[in-house]
Amino acid sequence: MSLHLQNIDHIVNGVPHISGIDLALEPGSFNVLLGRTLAGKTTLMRLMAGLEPPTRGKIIIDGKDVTNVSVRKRNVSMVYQQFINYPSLTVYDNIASPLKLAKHPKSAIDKRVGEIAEMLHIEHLLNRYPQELSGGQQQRTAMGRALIKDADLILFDEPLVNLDYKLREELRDELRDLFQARNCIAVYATTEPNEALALGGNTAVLHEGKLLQYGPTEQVYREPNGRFSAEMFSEPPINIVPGRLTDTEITFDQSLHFPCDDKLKRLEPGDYDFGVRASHLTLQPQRADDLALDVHVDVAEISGSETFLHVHHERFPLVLHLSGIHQFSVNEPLKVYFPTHQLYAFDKQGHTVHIPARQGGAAHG
Amino acid sequence: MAEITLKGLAHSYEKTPKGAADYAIRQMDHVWHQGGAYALLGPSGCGKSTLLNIISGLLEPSEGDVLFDGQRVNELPPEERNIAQVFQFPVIYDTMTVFDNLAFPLRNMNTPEYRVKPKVLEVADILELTSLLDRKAKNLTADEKQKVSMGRGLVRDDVTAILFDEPLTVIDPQLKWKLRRKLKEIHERFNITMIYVTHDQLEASTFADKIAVMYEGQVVQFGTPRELFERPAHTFVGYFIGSPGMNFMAVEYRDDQVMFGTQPLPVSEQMKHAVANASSANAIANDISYNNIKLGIRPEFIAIASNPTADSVPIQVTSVQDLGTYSLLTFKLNEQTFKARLPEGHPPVGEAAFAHFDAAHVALYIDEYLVEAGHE
Amino acid sequence: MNNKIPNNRAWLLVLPMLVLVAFSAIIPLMTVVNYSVQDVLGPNARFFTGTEWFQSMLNDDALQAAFLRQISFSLIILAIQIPLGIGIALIMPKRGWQASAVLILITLPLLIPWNVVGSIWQIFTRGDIGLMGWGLRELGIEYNITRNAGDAWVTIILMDVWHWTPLVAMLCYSGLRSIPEAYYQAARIDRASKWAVFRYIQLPKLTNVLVIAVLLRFMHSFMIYAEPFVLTGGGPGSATTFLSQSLTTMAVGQQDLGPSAAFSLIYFLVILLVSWVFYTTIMNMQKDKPPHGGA
Amino acid sequence: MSYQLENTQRGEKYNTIFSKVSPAKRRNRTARAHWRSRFLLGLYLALMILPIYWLINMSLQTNSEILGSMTLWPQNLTFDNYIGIFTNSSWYMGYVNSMLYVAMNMLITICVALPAAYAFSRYTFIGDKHLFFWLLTNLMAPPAVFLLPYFQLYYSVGLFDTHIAVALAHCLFNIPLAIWILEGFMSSVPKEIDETAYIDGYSFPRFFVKIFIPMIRSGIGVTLFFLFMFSWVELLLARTLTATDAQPIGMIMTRTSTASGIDWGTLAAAGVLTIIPGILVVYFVRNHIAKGFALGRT
Repeated sequence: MSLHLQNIDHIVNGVPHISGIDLALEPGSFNVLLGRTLAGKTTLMRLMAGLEPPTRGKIIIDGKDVTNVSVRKRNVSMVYQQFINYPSLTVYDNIASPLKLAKHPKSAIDKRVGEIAEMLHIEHLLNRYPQELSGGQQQRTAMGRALIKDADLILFDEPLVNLDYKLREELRDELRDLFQARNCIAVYATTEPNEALALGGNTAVLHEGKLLQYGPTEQVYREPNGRFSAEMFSEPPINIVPGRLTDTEITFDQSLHFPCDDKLKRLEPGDYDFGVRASHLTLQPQRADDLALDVHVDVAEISGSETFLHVHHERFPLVLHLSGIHQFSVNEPLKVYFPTHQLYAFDKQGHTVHIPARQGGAAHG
Repeated sequence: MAEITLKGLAHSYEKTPKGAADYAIRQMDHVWHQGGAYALLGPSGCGKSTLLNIISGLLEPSEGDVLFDGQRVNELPPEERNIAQVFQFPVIYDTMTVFDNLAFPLRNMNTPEYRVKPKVLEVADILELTSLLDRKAKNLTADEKQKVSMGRGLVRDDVTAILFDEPLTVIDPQLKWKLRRKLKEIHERFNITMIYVTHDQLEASTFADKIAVMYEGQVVQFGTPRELFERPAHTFVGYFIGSPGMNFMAVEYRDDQVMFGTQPLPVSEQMKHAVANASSANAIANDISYNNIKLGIRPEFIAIASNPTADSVPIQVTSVQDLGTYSLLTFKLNEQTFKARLPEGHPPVGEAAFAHFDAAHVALYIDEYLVEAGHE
Repeated sequence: MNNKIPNNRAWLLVLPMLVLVAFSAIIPLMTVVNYSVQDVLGPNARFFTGTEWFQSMLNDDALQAAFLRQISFSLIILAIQIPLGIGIALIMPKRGWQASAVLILITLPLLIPWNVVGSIWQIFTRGDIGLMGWGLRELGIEYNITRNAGDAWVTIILMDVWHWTPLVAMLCYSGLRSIPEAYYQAARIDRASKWAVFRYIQLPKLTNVLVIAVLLRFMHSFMIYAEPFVLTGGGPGSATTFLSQSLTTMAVGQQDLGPSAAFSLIYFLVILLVSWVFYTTIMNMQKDKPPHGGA
Repeated sequence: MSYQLENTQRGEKYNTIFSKVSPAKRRNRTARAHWRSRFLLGLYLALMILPIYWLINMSLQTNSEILGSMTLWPQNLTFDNYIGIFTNSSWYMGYVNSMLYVAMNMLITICVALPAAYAFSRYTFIGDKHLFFWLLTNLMAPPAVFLLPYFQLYYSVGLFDTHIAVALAHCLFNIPLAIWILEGFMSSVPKEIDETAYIDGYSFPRFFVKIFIPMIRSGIGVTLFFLFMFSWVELLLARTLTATDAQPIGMIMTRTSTASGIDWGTLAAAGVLTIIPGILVVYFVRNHIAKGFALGRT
């Protein structure tokens, strides 16, 4: 099936939660809704599910207008960020409930529940009650209930956010595999850019109820159409430095000058916001045209094998994403190298006007 | 000043524990040095909160001793231990102002007001709470509340250790790094032992100089973030630290080769000897062909190439995920799934490729614990 | 999080309730309003009287006295029951079979029919057959609730404290149980005294239940009827005649429909007004005053 | 690789309980405080029980013993007072009447309050806030105000002196109370459960009965407790709306006082018997009551 949201507005008590969203999801696609808390992800999913009708606009499924069709008559599933299960039913009955309500024969239900439970590694827990399970197991149960019926549309509203990161990693991997074999539209809301990248598929970037960009995940990541999109879709956030472009050079903070590369020269001279990804800033110069900056360390966040180094220059803060483990003390002086050839440029309206060339890339053979 | 020593410590919530499974904390010895920044890292239920409560005195261990500077404090209640604790959910006194909250511990010790005020102002300044001092604590945001509860520990001159129990759980993701910075700054400024409990590797490695990784009631490794990454002392550490975790291969010594199933593995001579020794030692000790010998390699140390190189093994690539700053490659070797991390800009690889394991980073695990094979 | 969904069909769910409550509240209330502005002399003889009944009720000395008695009574029992209830809640065991046992015992007075409560205390305080009356006499204390108004008052207050303190205690007890353990732990680490724990942790967390307790106790004490009626019959004289009894006497005993209807409405409005003022005051107090000066 | 990532160890949930053993000093201090509070509680309970004990004491004595010398416990234990009540239909019918209208009231109230409370906890609709406020004002209506109108109303519709009349009259305060309590409990159930059920294909009635009601069991228990309490103890309305056939026990008790004096023994025995249903009700909800008394509003 295909799902088309046509010019959706949703206003609650005079406050717009969703404004003017137009989005078409293709059959069999996996879609990520990326945005910060309160960006409108949950609201949008509720509209897609039919839990609420939009204030304005139409929802078209397979060419049919279903805007006012109740959730019970749409074939959807949803997994929430809280672990939502029926506490009075066992795990088996929880998972089986959609099929039981659809009056499937007992033997077929047994078989299906067995398959799903095995897929989610909870086959040994079928006789337990949800509150006796750990968080991860509870969420697996909820997923089982969502997956057991062949829903046309499956919605995941930050399903992993309340789990430990290692479980998150495992479940995320499993999820990707689960959907490869299915022919339904999956929509997955998250606040984490890395989760979007790990899940692949398409990504829609939401900000303050508006759709900023929609496209294949990698493309949205590499070619954000605006400053917000770029900030939203990078973790740590892309560094933005305001600067002035003249015919020959770029000036930051009225004191840092460097010549700009040929591509940037094509832009009109003027004020721009320049973006550079955290992973492109380095502690050693990579190229001759790298700009050396004197900074002080705020904090080095270390995650397993990576370091996110927060530093501040006299006028602007920067974040570096370094591989490997590096420890620094607070306020330690440091020199970082700013890659002048890997700059994004955004005009003052926030639109992308320049995207740096990509260096190679690994593709699946 | 406090050096905290745990001696032969064990704890069970059962009155008469029957087996190892009844213990929340199994027999352990450990020393936290004065002024260190430590983290207790582990999945939920590993016993880390229990351990923290034993150190703070909210819980009395069923076996062993807790020593503060060599003094046994097992029975001392928290109020007599010169420690402060910051809880997962901010605990503040709703009806008081921020100032009164910070002054509360001092006033409870009958500190004269003329000494309370400068101390509170000093701590408020460090925590950037000065502008909020007149506000009712109830209406603060979560991160401000958490700073207030930290401040209540810092105002006391007698506090020698601050314990943190997952303090950033309720903090907005965008604000977390600022609070982490504040924590680091405070640690560098005050000479206070800090112990930070968390299940998140990022929190632990960012905060701590040394991390104790707990698994099933035991500290399986105590080391710097770098050590945890480069030389995991236990397979659990390898798995738990790093995203994704370490790849493990159950190997055996056969025909003068280290075999992973049917695949001979190119390893260093030392490693080969170590595996050979372990195989025979195990076989003798257990009288059966029982083996629990594993080689571990981090995804970061696997190089992938389209053509065979020296010491590479043929693999089947199943997928490549572009994660922006790097790509994650999943491959199959001997029917087992492996992960490898490719740097940004890595040339594309086909379905049939070759993997090279960096010999310096292949680690040997016997019965889940690291055994040094002796690198040159 | 807790955003409710606009749905006017929810009226269907409310409808059965509405029909019933309308039957038992609106129709009778309309009758009362109807009577309050009429003088009913016979089945077919009614006269519109306007606010006459209201004026005469407001100026009635006996009613004014009853009103003052009522207010004093409510204030006294609140002043005793609220602190006492908090105190009992604080010393109730938190877990185990003891907790259940204490709980069952303590709720007992709440489940005794109100007239039986009156009977129990009537028996208990009689000089000839009651333990308390007899005991006081043996101790040489002059005590007679049928003759001495002071004795009657003390006894009625004692009875009400006995009867209703459990409600306050139970409300506070469940309020206390919902305080997370971390608060107590933090207080220990901060070396807070028991008093400080009470003042800064327990009491603030009890605010909500205390508001409910005060409202409930005020309302019920203001409507008190059966207990004093059985115990003292409103005497000696009219020393313990409260508003409900005055009203019942007027309406049922004397069949003064108009005046009693006017009285009813005033009575009802007073309770509503006091409850509303109390509630809004508390809610306003809970709001933080804006930071002065902005530091 | 399967590591035990989430160990739902039994110990974890107890980890906040303080240690039981303490150093001598603290043990003494806390032990003293402990015994002091136990003593005070014991004292309160003893004083509280005393009037009830006295009632029981009297119910087990003959009138001559009661009126004779002061005895702290029955010298000649007798059950005649109870036997008298149980063998006289005009007496025990009072209990039956009271229980009947209380049961009817509980049933009616819970049936209409459950859907209404659900509506208030889940939806906004035109006039919802006003309606809720108006409901609460009914809690504040003195029953005395409604005496006469009720009498006339039920008389005119031919319900006077029936159980249902009393049951309906008690709805005046019980329905608002039930809705208020239930709304608190229902609001603590995440609305995502409801949505999941609709997504799964539950119809509203089926979801309500199969899923939702089991989830707020303790809330319903507490509500029923309160409904019982306020209906069982009320006398003013019950007395006014009945004459003979549905007369409550409280009214029948007044018979003990006759021209020849008061039958103290029977009065006491009847009083004791009115306490027993209450004890049974508390016993059944004892595990929920501590949590539920705050009415979901702490």
